[in-house]
Amino acid sequence: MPSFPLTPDEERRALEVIGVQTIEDLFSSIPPQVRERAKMDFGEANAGLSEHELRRYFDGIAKHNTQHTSHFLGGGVYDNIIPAIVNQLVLRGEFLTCYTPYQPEISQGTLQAIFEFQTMICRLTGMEVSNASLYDGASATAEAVMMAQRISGKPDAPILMAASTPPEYKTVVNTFLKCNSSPPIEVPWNKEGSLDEEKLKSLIAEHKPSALVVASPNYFGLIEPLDVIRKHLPADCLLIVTMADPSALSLFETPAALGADVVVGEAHQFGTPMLFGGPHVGFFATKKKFLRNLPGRLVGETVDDRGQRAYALTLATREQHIRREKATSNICTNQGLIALRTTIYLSFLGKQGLIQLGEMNYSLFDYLKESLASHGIPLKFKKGLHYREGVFEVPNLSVRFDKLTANGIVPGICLSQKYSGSQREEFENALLVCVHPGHTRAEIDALVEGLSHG
Amino acid sequence: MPSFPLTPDEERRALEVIGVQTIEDLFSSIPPQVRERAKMDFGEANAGLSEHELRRYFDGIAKHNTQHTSHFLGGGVYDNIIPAIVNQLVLRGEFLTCYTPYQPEISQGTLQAIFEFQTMICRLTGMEVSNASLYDGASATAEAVMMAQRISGKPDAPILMAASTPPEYKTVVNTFLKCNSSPPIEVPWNKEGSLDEEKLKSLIAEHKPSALVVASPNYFGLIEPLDVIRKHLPADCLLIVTMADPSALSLFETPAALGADVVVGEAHQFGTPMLFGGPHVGFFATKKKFLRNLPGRLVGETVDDRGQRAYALTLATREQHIRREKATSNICTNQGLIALRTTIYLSFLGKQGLIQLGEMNYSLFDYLKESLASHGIPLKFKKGLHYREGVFEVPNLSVRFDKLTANGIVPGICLSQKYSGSQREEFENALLVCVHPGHTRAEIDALVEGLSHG
Amino acid sequence: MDKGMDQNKSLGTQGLVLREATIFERSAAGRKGFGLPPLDVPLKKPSLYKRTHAAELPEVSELDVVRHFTRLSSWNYSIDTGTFPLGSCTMKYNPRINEEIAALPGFANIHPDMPVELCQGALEVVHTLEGLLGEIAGLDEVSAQPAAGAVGEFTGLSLIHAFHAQHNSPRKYVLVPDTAHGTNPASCTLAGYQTITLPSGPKGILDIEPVQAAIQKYGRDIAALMVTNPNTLGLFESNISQISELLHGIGAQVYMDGANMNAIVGMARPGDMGVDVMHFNLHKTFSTPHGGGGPGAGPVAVRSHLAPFLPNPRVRKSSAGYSYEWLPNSIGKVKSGLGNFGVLVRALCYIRHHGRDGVTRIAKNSVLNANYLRAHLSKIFQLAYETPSFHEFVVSDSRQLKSHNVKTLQIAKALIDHGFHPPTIYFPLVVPGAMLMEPTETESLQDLDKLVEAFQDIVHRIESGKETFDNAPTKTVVGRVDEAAAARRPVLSLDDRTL
Amino acid sequence: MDKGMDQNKSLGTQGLVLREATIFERSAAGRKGFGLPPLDVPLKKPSLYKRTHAAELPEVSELDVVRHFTRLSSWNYSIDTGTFPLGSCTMKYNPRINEEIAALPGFANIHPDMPVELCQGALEVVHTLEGLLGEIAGLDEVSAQPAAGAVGEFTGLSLIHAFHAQHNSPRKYVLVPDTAHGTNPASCTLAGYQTITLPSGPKGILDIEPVQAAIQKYGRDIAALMVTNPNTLGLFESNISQISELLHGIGAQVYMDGANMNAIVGMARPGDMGVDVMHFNLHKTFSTPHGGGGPGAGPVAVRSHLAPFLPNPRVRKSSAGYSYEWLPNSIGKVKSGLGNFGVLVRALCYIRHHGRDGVTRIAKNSVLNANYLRAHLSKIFQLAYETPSFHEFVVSDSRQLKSHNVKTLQIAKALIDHGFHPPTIYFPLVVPGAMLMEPTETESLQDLDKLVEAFQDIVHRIESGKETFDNAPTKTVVGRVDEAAAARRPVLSLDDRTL
Ligand SMILES: Cc1ncc(COP(=O)(O)O)c(C=O)c1O
Ligand SMILES: Cc1ncc(COP(=O)(O)O)c(C=O)c1O
Repeated sequence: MPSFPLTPDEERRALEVIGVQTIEDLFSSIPPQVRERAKMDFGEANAGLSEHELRRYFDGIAKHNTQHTSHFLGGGVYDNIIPAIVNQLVLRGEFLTCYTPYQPEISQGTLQAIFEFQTMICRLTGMEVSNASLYDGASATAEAVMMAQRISGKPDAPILMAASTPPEYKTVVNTFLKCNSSPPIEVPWNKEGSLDEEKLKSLIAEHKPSALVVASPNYFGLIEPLDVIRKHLPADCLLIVTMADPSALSLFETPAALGADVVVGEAHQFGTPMLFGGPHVGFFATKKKFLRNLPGRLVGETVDDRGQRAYALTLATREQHIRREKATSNICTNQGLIALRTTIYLSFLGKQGLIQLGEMNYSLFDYLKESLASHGIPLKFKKGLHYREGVFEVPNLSVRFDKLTANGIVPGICLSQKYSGSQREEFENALLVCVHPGHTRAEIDALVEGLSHG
Repeated sequence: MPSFPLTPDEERRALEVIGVQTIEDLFSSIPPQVRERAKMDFGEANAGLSEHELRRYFDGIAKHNTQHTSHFLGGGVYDNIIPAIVNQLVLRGEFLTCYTPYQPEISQGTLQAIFEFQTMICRLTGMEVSNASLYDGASATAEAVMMAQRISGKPDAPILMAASTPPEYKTVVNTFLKCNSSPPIEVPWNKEGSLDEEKLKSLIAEHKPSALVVASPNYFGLIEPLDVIRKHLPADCLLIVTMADPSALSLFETPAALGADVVVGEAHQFGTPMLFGGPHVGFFATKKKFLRNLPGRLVGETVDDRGQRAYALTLATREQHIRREKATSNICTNQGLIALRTTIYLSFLGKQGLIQLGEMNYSLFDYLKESLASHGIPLKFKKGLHYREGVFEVPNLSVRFDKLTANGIVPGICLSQKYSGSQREEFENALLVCVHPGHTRAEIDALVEGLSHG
Repeated sequence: MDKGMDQNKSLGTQGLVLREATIFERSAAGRKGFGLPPLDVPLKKPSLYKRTHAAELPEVSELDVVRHFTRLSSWNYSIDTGTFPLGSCTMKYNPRINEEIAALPGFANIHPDMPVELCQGALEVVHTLEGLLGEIAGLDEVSAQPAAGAVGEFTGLSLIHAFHAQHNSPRKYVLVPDTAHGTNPASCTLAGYQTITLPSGPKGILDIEPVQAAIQKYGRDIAALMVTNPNTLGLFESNISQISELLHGIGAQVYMDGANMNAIVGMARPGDMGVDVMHFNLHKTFSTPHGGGGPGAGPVAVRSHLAPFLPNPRVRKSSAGYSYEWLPNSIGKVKSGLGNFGVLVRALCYIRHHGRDGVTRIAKNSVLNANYLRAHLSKIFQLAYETPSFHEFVVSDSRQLKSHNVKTLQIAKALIDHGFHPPTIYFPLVVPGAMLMEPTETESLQDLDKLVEAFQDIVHRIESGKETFDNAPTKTVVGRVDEAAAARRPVLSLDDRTL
Repeated sequence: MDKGMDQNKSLGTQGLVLREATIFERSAAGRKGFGLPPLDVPLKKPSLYKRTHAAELPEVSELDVVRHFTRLSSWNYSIDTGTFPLGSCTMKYNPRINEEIAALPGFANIHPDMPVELCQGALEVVHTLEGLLGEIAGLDEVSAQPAAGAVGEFTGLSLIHAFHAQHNSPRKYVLVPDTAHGTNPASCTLAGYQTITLPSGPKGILDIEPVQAAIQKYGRDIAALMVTNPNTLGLFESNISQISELLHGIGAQVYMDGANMNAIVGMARPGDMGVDVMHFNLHKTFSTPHGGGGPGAGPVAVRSHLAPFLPNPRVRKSSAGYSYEWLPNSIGKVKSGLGNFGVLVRALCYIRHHGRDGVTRIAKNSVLNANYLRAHLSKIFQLAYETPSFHEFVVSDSRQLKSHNVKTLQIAKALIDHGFHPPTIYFPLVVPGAMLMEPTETESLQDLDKLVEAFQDIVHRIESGKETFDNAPTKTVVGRVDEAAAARRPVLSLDDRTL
């Protein structure tokens, strides 16, 4: 058990100052029967552990997670190379152990970093304004949909959503909409894995949606023709682009330039490890005209009483602590430190580095794709424009998957596990394979070898 | 290759300001033949590596060092439990990347920490003054001997040194004395592994030494009877106690109380990993009357021009940058950050924690000793007062050693490797076994099991 | 030397601090930053939908980045810097061993789609933590998925929604005391409920009458009561058991906002008070760092009747190891993955560090510290309620306002110059000019005594008419920040300056 | 907004900083700190020589420790804080990847007495680094054992001593130029030699004549010449090859102090200039952090004739792996173990990071930056020597002293208020009122421009008669520290206050 600072002497002194006999006396307003029943049993965890024992215990557990030597998992969570400085700078107590910057005079470090984060997100996406972060890409997508509903003035307005959006994003959006409106209507993908434009047109005509959510790249690694899609949308229907992989913004045109109204997504790959799915960091960017509808926190530039540039949380009148049940969202704690990681990472990666990162992902996937093709394993959606990941039709998938995995190579995500019904059938032998910047040619070759036999 | 901040444009601008054409021009005072021959070949290291590649490369190397699961090595370097805060606080740039505190107004953090270090060393050893650190225990011992020579006024005065001092300490002292004086005269150990008092008496009579160096605990883990030894020494012969294991100060009387004039040693176990032998940290404590003869840096308390308490390097008139060839030593850079680790560790361990640490070491060794004895493996020096390590006579040592090692248990140090001549014969089957605070009873049992068979 | 910087003077002083513009202003065209490994396959570039203008990220060196963020950090106040009695936020020490453990490659580098047999360790963490939280809550099942307290609230309310839907009893209202945190009503809205605000009684806690009255009025349209306990005044809702019974009587559920569990962990279990569902704030009670606004984690604990609706997937343990179960009636997912896993690792580490008795000691010492502070501060400030308080308490500026027209804001800013973070101010809303103080159990009496002295000095200066602190703080790197200007003409990015 | 804290004002400003007494003054009797694991064997205590009074270490909590050292750190200036042109110290950026690598358990947790087959990785590090340093030196063998530059000097001189002894030619003197670092003569004394100081010539470098004269005078009593190159004025010793030949002619050795290798690494190799033995300062050229005064590492490189005397043991590589070799004629050991291994890991990481061309680029850019700074500063300060300089250069206060009686010390302290670390002052001794400036290659032109502006501002204020900076610095947490008082009545520990 870690020690508490109060010594027995100090405890006595404190009780004396307070004017009670024992610490228990301070808990007298708890009903006795509740007090009595508060007997916990932690089992083997009853005894507190010293740091040394904690290390032994957790080292033992963590070892179970490091049995693989390489992996090709993507689908919304992306392995990346994290510079040493990111890990070390965020350990600085002044960043790690401060609170949400409510007192700007002693929070300028956090505030300026968030302002920089907002600027970076705007520059990446091409949008005008960004918030200070959201929980993750999935919940950012849900918030975008709810913002569209607010803007439309119809809280239960129909929403269209590309079926090729990452499955988890869809589930999360559904959960958030469920209590107030009907779930989004899915727009299927076409034979080439992209949004089915014909279906889109008819669904628009039928439902008069207030927004369309499209993932680009979509779950199959395909860049969607956002400009074309935009043309199909009525003016009052918001185009929400969700980006589980914003590293695509290194090479591909910004959603803003192609007509998006809102760009949301997941930025963890910019400096934050996969961490079994979190904490990650959602981003949310849109047009300035929607400013007052934005969910989450915003940092604005201002001045201090000495005329110096300074930053502060702003437009709090949208937020729950002021607006309560009328707030634009219920968000309070979000992903401050992960947004900081993102800001440090993107600063260090820099303008050229981002492009290089994108080219690396693009080239590695190209090499993978060609190798697999030459081994008779084709892309499922051959015509599409892929970025760093794609769906492959692997004969005898489950056997080969298990064999590779047993050898420490995790070849990708079996899509049949992610879908149900007819989609599941479509994906029976489909494997979503993703490259990441740490990959070597040798690792890819080993994967190709393993996927093409057995 | 890491990038340098100067862009090609800036390079041009700089050259222009300087008024030369190329960077090469700036090197024109190097003789051409020297310039031309400066062709290096790093072999496979010619290409610079990115952080990712560095991690792969060094992870691969480091893995070769982690093939054992437990060890009982001591003999001057001690495994210990390092609190997480020690590792994290020393990464703070303000500590990690500052220089020796020559400018006190912007170095109060380092200065105050050293002042605290000095205070802790004084309180541990019972001495009056301590310096800011030396390289390690061995070189601190050499510095102590040289200080004794300075104080005696005879730079080549004879020095006695217990033969039971850690072998490396003896070699280092020899190397440092070699050029100016004859090497120390060894005082052998008696049948019980302690300093041979009779020999001591006769050597004193014969050589009129200016100092005696005794290790306590000595290399065999034995606490020496310093008070008795002191009585044998003439008043002008300094008693230098060297402590490769100052954790013994938790339980055992201070050398100061027993009559030591100088206490030096190695403090790495207080918060710094073994690191294959360094960087560690030497300490040096003595009486205030020897203040001006102290080697290394000193921090003193003073005031600033606003009357505030402040700290500064002091008595620099002893040091090489002022005194040059007449300096008390040539030391410049020493072990600042390791002294800081020591200060943080000892602060956190605290008064009670230090005692607990000592009791843990003492008790674990007692358990080990009893277990081995009951398995027919006796201590070599049975009557002595041991602290945490001791020499055991292990039948068939080399076979059992190899078998245990192959199973990942390193049972200790084979003393025959550390000595030559008759001493080597004395130690043919001798194993120096040491416990450390991370040890569990199960680990000790496994060792005992392994040492008593085969 | 008695006037030394380390002597009995105000803790806050001034020192050299460096200015630093935004990272973009350090940029130089063509400067390269982080080095990626070389590409060992042929370089390829897309030909369609190519980006026309590169994203204007900064072009800076590694040292630029390190200096920039090191300097920025020096402008922040944090727990590691000093005492941070920010009520409702449980700003306690965040043990560094947690950071070390969470960074283990076996935790950090695991993809959430890793096949189950290759992520048994990760599943063990989630399963073990959920079990321990259930034991602490006195409830049957726990989902660690919600990413923060607010998500926990939404999740819990969604469970209630699903439960009522299953019983074909759609309901409209959630009763929420007026002391509630802003997230509570906002979450109600998100979960499709209307908030009915219940006034707290003269003692600062919820009396039985307003609940009875609401039941009278809204009957079986009431889906739930949502109550923070101890509430945001730091007071234990002593009537909670009886109130729970009333609600259960009409088939309604009791939701407890457990953000203040630090006060009672191990001393009282929500499950023993009639609570059906609650959330924890791991970033408060279980000390995962706040990080300047997250990440956190807001696990929900439920009684078994709500368990079938918990977010998917559930982690189950059997003799064959850990596996996922997908509940057919689940509300779905409220976050990607299984939650903020890195935060969960830290919380588990913290709980295992403390053990059962240590966890209970948290409540004891946090309440002791808070009452010690209260005993001192109630001599100089107006205490909002005489009711015995737990881990935090509320005083107000009413005396200082009346006598010298000095407000809470001024007092808070003056405290900064003394070297302390201010308490939470103007919250809860039920107390005008509130200062909500939560010292937590990791402060020593010495540090609390210094805080008391600072407040005493401020009050003394106010009441002796010497100062009104309109310009405080003065020692900070920026002076009083013009928040109104920020809102009047919002500039939200560097490019927005000119928009 | 133009007067903003991030605008073109002085980099140095003031911000909130907290006071902090010594850690002992945070102590409370009975407070417990770090928790050790429980003892799972019977508790035993010694009965003889028992300590009578426990060592009075502080009794503090984890948060006490974290706050204490966090606050202390905020009073320091460091490379990570800002520009640090401290001549002779090569205060360049210390890459953080090195810290990560050195902390790998496979490096950190290895006992030096580990059997060779279980520490092959550690031996590989030492062997590989020694090989690369030999290539950089242009010399045959390297020992990484010396713990710092000064130990390297002593080691190198001991090798020379041993060499002459082997040749039955004991010698007495070492020639040392007057520009030498204080460690050089001190090391000579330690190695049993008397120092003969050679005057540097009008160009700041060693001319041939004084060497010839010394040879004339002391002949074969000269053991060696010890020269820093580039020397402490930042000037390359252009006559080094010829001078070496002269010394070799009388059987003497040439020792090069390589502390300034940052200027020439990859551009010129000591072995190609006639040097027989040299040391590196890894904590300078190879960027291992200075840590407020160490640890460092001072490997020595030698020509083959000195190799038989190198410190024991040597690490050898064969097809069977790495092993130790014990040289019969070794001077012995100069440090425990194989050296400051953790520093060696960092240096190897740094060299592998840079690769061959990157290493050369270090010299190029450090010399470029220094000359850029020189070009600007020689306009406002008196340049000590017009000779083309390398990675550092010397100016003096002579103009400001003459015109306004303002000294180097004042200028240095004024620079602190501007947010910079001062240059090395009053060194080398050959230049009265010297300011030795070494910007290093990791500073950007922007940062150097700001440094120039700061100096310009200071000089402008001096020369316009506005300020003399007798009270500078004023922005720091403590003002001008009374170093004389510290020396007059030394107080070296908390208990010493009352001694
Ligand atoms: C009482 C209370 N409830 C709920 C919350 C919301 O928690 P979170 O910030 O994790 O969303 C808070 C946090 O400030 C709180 O204090
Ligand atoms: C030129 C020169 N030589 C030698 C040294 C001594 O090196 P160290 O401090 O590592 O002992 C220094 C360090 O300041 C130096 O600058």
